Amino acid sequence: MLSILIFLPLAGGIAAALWPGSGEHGGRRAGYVSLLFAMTTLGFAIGLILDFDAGFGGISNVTGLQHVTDVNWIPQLGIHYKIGVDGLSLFMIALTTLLWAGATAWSSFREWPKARNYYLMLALGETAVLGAFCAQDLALFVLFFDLMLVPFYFLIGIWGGERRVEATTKFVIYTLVGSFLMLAGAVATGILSAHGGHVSFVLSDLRAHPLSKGTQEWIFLFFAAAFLVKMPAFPLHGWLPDAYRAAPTPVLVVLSGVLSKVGAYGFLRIALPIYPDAAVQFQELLLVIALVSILYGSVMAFSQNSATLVVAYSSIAQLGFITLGIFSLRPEGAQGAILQMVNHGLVVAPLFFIIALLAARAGGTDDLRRMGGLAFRAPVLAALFLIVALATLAMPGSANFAAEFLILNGVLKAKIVYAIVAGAGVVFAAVYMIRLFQRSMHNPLARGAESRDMTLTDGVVLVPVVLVILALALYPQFVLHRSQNAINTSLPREILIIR
Amino acid sequence: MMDIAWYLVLSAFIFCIGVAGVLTRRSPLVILICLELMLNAGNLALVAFSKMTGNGDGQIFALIVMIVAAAEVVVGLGVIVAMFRNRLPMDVDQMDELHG
Amino acid sequence: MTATAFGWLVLAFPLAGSITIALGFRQWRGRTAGWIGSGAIGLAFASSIGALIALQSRSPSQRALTSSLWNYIATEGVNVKLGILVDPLAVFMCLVVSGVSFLIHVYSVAYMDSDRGYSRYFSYLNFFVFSMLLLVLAGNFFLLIVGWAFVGFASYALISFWYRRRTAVRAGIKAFVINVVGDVGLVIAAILIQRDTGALDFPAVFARAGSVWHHNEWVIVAICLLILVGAFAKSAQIPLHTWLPDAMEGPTPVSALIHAATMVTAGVYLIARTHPLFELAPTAADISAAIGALTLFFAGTVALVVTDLKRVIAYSTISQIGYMVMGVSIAAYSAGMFHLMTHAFFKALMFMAAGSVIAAMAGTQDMDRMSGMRRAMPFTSVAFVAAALALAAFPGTSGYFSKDDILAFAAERGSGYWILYVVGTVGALMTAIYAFRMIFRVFAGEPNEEARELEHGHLAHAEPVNPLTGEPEDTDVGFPGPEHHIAEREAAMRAPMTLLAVLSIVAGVIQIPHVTDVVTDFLAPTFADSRFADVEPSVGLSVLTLALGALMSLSGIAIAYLVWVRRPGTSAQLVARFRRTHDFLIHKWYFDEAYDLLVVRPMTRLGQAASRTFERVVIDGVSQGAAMVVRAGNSLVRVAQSGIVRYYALALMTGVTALALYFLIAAK
Amino acid sequence: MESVVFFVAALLAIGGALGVVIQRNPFYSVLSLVVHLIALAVLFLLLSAEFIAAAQVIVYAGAVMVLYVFVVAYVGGLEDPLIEPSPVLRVVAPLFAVALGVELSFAILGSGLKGIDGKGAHVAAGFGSPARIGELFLTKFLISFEVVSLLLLIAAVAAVVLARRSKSPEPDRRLAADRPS
Amino acid sequence: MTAALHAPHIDYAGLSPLLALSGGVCVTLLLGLARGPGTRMLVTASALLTLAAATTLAAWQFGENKSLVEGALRADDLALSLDFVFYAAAACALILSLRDPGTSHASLGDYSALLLTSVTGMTVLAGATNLVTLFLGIELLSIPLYVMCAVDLHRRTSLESGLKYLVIGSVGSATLLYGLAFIYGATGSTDFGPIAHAVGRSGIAHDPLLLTGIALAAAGLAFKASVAPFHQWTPDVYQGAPTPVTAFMAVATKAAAFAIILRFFDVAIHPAKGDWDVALAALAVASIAIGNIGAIGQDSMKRLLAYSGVAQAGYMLAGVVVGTSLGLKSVVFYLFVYLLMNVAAFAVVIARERETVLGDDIEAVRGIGASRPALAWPLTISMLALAGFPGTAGFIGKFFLIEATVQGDFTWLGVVIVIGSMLSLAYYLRVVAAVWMQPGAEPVRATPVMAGGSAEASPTGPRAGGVQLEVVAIAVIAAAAVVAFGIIPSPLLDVASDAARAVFG
Repeated sequence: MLSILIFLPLAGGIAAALWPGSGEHGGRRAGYVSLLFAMTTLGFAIGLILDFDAGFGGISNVTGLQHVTDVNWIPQLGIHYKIGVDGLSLFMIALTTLLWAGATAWSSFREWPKARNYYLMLALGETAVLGAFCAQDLALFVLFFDLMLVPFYFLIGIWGGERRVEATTKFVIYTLVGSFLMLAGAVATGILSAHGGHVSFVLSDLRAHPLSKGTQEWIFLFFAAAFLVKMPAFPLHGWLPDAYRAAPTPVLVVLSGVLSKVGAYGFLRIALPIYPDAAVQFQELLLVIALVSILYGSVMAFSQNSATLVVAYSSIAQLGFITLGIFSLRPEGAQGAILQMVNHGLVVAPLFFIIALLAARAGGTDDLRRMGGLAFRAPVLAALFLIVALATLAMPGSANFAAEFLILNGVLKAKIVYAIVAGAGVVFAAVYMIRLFQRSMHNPLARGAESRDMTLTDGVVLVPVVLVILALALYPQFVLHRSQNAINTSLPREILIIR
Repeated sequence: MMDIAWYLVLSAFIFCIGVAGVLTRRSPLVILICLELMLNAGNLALVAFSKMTGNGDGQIFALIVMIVAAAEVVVGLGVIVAMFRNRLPMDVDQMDELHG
Repeated sequence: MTATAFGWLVLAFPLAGSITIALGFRQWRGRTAGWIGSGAIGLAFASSIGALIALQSRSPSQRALTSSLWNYIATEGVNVKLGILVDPLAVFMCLVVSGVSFLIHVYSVAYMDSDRGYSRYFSYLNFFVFSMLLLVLAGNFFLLIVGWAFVGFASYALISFWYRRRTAVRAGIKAFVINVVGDVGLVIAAILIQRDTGALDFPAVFARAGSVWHHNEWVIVAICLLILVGAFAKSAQIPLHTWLPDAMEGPTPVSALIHAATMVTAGVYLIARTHPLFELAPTAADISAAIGALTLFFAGTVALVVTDLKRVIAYSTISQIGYMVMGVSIAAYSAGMFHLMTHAFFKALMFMAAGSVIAAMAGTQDMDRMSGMRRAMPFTSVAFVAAALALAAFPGTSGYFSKDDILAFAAERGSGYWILYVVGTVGALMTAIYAFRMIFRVFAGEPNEEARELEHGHLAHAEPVNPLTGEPEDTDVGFPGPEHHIAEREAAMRAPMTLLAVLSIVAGVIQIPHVTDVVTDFLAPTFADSRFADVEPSVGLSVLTLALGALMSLSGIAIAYLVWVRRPGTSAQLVARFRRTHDFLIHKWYFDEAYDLLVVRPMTRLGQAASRTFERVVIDGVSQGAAMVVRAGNSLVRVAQSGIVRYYALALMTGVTALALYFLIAAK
Repeated sequence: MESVVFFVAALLAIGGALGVVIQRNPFYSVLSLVVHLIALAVLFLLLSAEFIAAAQVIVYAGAVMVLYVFVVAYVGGLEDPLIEPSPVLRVVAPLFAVALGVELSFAILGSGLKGIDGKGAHVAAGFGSPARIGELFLTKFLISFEVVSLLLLIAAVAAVVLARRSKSPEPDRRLAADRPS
Repeated sequence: MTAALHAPHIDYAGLSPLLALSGGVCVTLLLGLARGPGTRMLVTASALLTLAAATTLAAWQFGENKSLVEGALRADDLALSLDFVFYAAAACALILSLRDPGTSHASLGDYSALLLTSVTGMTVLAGATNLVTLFLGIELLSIPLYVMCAVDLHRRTSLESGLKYLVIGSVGSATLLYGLAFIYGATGSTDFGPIAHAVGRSGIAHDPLLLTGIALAAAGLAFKASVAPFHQWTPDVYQGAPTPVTAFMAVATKAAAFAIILRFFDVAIHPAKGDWDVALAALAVASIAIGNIGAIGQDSMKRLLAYSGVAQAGYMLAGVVVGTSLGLKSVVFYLFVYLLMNVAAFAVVIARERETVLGDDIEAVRGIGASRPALAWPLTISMLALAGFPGTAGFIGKFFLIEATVQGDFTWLGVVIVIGSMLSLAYYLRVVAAVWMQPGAEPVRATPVMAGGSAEASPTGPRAGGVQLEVVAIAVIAAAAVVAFGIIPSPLLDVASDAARAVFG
């Protein structure tokens, strides 16, 4: 059942790669094929949500793991192919499928060189991400987590912009440094928690046999490194500017919309439940990192001239908030973090699409100094941009605000100082987002820029996402209600007690 | 009758002389000979040990080593001849096209 | 229908209007959009009245009703419902807001005609009204914050409505950011409240407040101060006032509605709404009162020297809000709210009139270029005078009663509050002066050429230029279009102005101390729990205050007359005399400069430093450093790989020797 | 008496070895190797390994040496200067040799094994006799024996491959003679 | 004197693979003498048949763990499972050299015979449970290799590599021999069983004589596995030798070396583990560091693969260090994977050697992603697998090794492996980037090209211009296997476990 969801995109990618038809014609057809599959996957995910059982009022004590598949995959290594969905993964999956559908659609409306490989890689990426979100076995998670890099390495490296090879290499090496450390940590976890007995990497088993505090600490640090690089968080974001500038728009969308969440997800799914003592031990450290990420990201964001980089750094700040929420080590905080993960994915995707459109209107550059006054003949585009921008800066009334409200709530109850400082982050967000909007949409019309509204195909990609944003703004409880139970597993009793 | 140790120390010396030879000489021929020295040192040690422990394995071993040495010599000389035919310098230090 | 049902309707109509106008922006021809917008607000006003009636039909103790749609956020420790609270205070605000808004909508229908952004304008305007009503009807802090931020956004959108004006854009960003600062303060306050009381709904919070916090304990003081941050940001009180004067970049009706009548008074409403908390934290209340007083004085002084017509009015607004803040902070709630209402009337009227004048001047706002419009625009001048009288608290006008009501209460509280009384009175004098300074400079004296043209029936239509920078406007996004509209020629403008003029003059009668305390009585249920519920200025005190107020107002007008009509040039002499003071005032006490120096520059510097230096050196440095180390090792390995076989043998032997050595040591 | 023989043989062996290393002319190196081998043969005899001694003389001094001489003659005795061009090796190489020697001697003398300081086990007559050797070869070391033959075979092939295109196939025939049947 | 010679019991079944091979050697040799058009095919066929036979026999013997001929050899699952690796590698090498200009100097018969002999040596080595057999095995596998490296007689680099391999190799085996002598002396036996028993007696375990012997022997064996600091011959020889030979060496020799290393350390002197594990760990760290650092920025693919081989040897050595059943398992498994990964890579290198004039330079694979997907994918997969990306068998292999180190209380070594993998990205990804992300060098039709990357052209030897199906096929199959076993590793893991059970019971 879930396996279908995971591997459907890959099947689509292969189908697209092998689809008959030659030249650009074949490329286009490949695009439509994989789009079809992406849509089907999205439908699947929606079905998953509808059929998800949130437990009674979301307060029931079941861990809420559903649609479990458990195959003893590599018995010699104690690796199970165990996948399942709970409130935490549910919306990550939804987000992934939605954004990937969007990205695929966006791509299929345009021409790509070597289109077949392109769609194959795109699809492989989706499969890997979905796998990581569904995995209930540590080794399996690590496997998918690293597998993600392969397609993105190619996607950026082959179809990217200027200095793409350096960028993608930097990206992969940065990320793999983390991932390999995580690999070591994961193996160690499996072996040591077995205490000489039968080795198993299944998360529930690992949760059942916690490690000694000392061991937890170094392993936790390895995992934290991996996740923080992935997000990325200050000071491990070195790969971000280059990769973001080089990546083609659809890739960029999923890269920052989804991949960055895998890190945060990892904290909730792996780090906190399996290394609770360490999590408590390093709470302060992580909070500081999160805080610095917020401030640093914001400051960078409002001093950039490249629209892409503004959003890039803004997402450092946003993920800082998410980390903050997670390491408040309180239910509200964690819930806020989950909601914010969804929200950020939802807003950052249209942002990048819109920036691409703006660049097309400003003569192919995303330099804010070359933009301006684009709103006039593009009222629809402007309106969508405005909505997204406001959501991004967590305008009260948006789901993002609901999330930040919860996060601050958690942090304030845990460590009041951090909440106060984080407040400054909110203000910064307002500054750089409004700056972004005005520099591009307002002011006198820039030379060489021409103002025209977006096309229907762009609308097909953008409008649904924006509608989802609005819907969540009206009813964020939709997410919170279902993710309620997941928190019980993400924040094990140890943590809550120690706190 | 001497102590076994004497033989062993002697063999050790020969071994080291062989090593020194390999390191200091540049003619592939001489290097081959020095290799012979090292192998012979091994043989001496083997025979000495087989005397010491009183089982014949050592001697067999030594015998086999001799033949192996012979085979190595054959190949080695073959390579040297080939080098000579291709008018390559008879100096290992000048065979350094492959490096880095 | 119940009051809450009406409440929801009050919210529904403007929102519906806004969306309709927005979605159909291509369809609406001519003034359709304007009429749709006005209609929506009219319905909202009607519903407010409905709510009022429904509420009054209940016994006073039963006049606080809540109703909620669905759970917005419900998780461990947090529970937010999408709920409203309908009580006298809320209804009072609804009436004022929707009423004034309605009139201004009607005014705009004509005034904004021929503006290229016509539909956008009304969509924004309706959205603003919706947000404002949401703010006042919100049943819990969360929703309050939502409305709070929405009005902030609406004001931002309307300030930079002519978005190709650089000045407008800059003003917009300023307003938005300062408002967000306020929001954050409010948010943190809300979270603190939620942490301690475990609730966000007003009734629950106020019910538990007394038991949770000790009197004046630091937490509650902190909470109140944070709330004040929000209130001051909205209501343009020191030190967060700098955005309001710039906000005059927006179309004049917007200044009338948002930046005079309604939004900026939200802070006052907020303090009134959360009065139970402030009464627990007198320190915070006193601070707020003091700041209010300071602000009213500061703004008054500045208004005396500024020459931009709209900015003068803007500063007068700041100053008047100073009065209200002072009022509600010293627990003169009904007085504060009353002044809020009257101020809404006369200040809206004043802006409308000013708008008409500016239209006649083809967009010019500089008073130095105006004079003698009296004959050219009789209606406008009458309206303006009416507004000015009310503002100057001319005896009998609405402003007269409302302002003095506050001062009297201050006096009644006695002790330190006398200071406030004094400041207030001085402020009253200044108010009168600058109010009539405007009248005399604009309408009195020799008609300027626009005026003369107008007398011959020609409305000036200059090539539009930005009044601040003088750069030509690009009109295709709709800077007040090619032609302008003045009250004299537009019934749609005259009607609301007339109504407001009447109100400004006579509205005072509903709240004559000890005679008709309508407002007080109406609001009484809301403030019943106040410790000062029964504090009321004694008759003598009221009379004294009224007398003093009348004196101040009259002398103020007299001074203005003296300076600007009787002996023209006096002002010049004064300026020359007190050069320093004048500079200080003309620079608005150097607030903007200070911010630029202390906040804006450092931030941008920091940002540049971060991106130029830190990012390059540290972040990239790390990876490059690692790469360098590896490369060094690489060249080392390659050197060792000399290609000379004997060196390899040497290496091999080294290894052997080392191994053997290790084992020998291990052996021992 | 025996010890006298030992010392003489030992000195000769070392001398020969040194000779191999320090002679500039490969031809002399070969000759001193012969000396060395003979000396070793003597030592083998002392260690009651008659067959080994014999094989040593026949195989080495007989076959292999001849091979060397041929090649030396064929390639021409080119002398390499004893003045080591790379100072590193000139200094380091002997150093390592000595160091290794010291280590090995330590190992030998430091060993607590009984018998190492003894005259060795008392071995039955015919300990190293051809018969005994042969027996071992056909029983315990049968595999080795067979493998060795394969080794020699392939050595021959190797020689053929390497000495291709040659009208003078001495090395090959010589090897063919060595192949045991 | 006629001593009653009771002939030893000889288990021909157990010996059968060995017999098949040696028989094959002779047959091939004779067939090689035949003249005529079909000779090449005939010879290759017989050689391949030999290997096939050996494989089948080994498969037949698999599972019966027994000693042969008085404990000189052991035909147990460890030996047999690794035999498969040798045979597979040899078969690939044969097919790859079928039309190789470099190896065509030797008559194919001789060449195949040499190859088969080397394989025989490996088989012996893998089964050796006796110092003498050990030594013989090593020599039997090396001596033919010396020749095969030098076989491209007209190319200086080929001869050079042959000479270097010979010299260093002989030094190595002399050292090994001396070490074995000491061990024999200290334990008084050449059989592993008695040796282990003797070492077990506490008296000897710390005896300098024994330990020095172990040190020397370790050095000799490490040399064969090209473990740093005994690795320096590797890059030069790999680069100089004809590429098919390199491929064979890279895979088979390393496998054989590890076969004996496993048996020697985990059986013969396992009781002395406390003495040698740290030393081996140090060697492992050294190779991981040197190999990975050295490979960075190499332009010759063969050199690059050589250094990567050094690094990989380090990884596997880590599996030996722990001296546990799990460790052995992981090493055996990794050897299987290693075979596949390298064969794929080398096949691609060979193909490009013959298609372009660029030899084995990385330039030769630039941009083949667009022009030659059938080669680009295998190369990419093999590189990613070597780097340890998931979805490939390489990932499972690393996972397994790390698991072994952690379980053997050498967690820090596991971390070192991980760090090494990080370094390795720098050069593996460089290749991938060249393949996919750079414009292709305009396809050069194969003008006469020398193998081994040197541009000296030789008139002789058949040239197959353009696509050579057998090469591509090997590349594709190997790559496919890498992916397949990355997803379903269990079969290989089972074999590995059997091997471990054969040693540790």
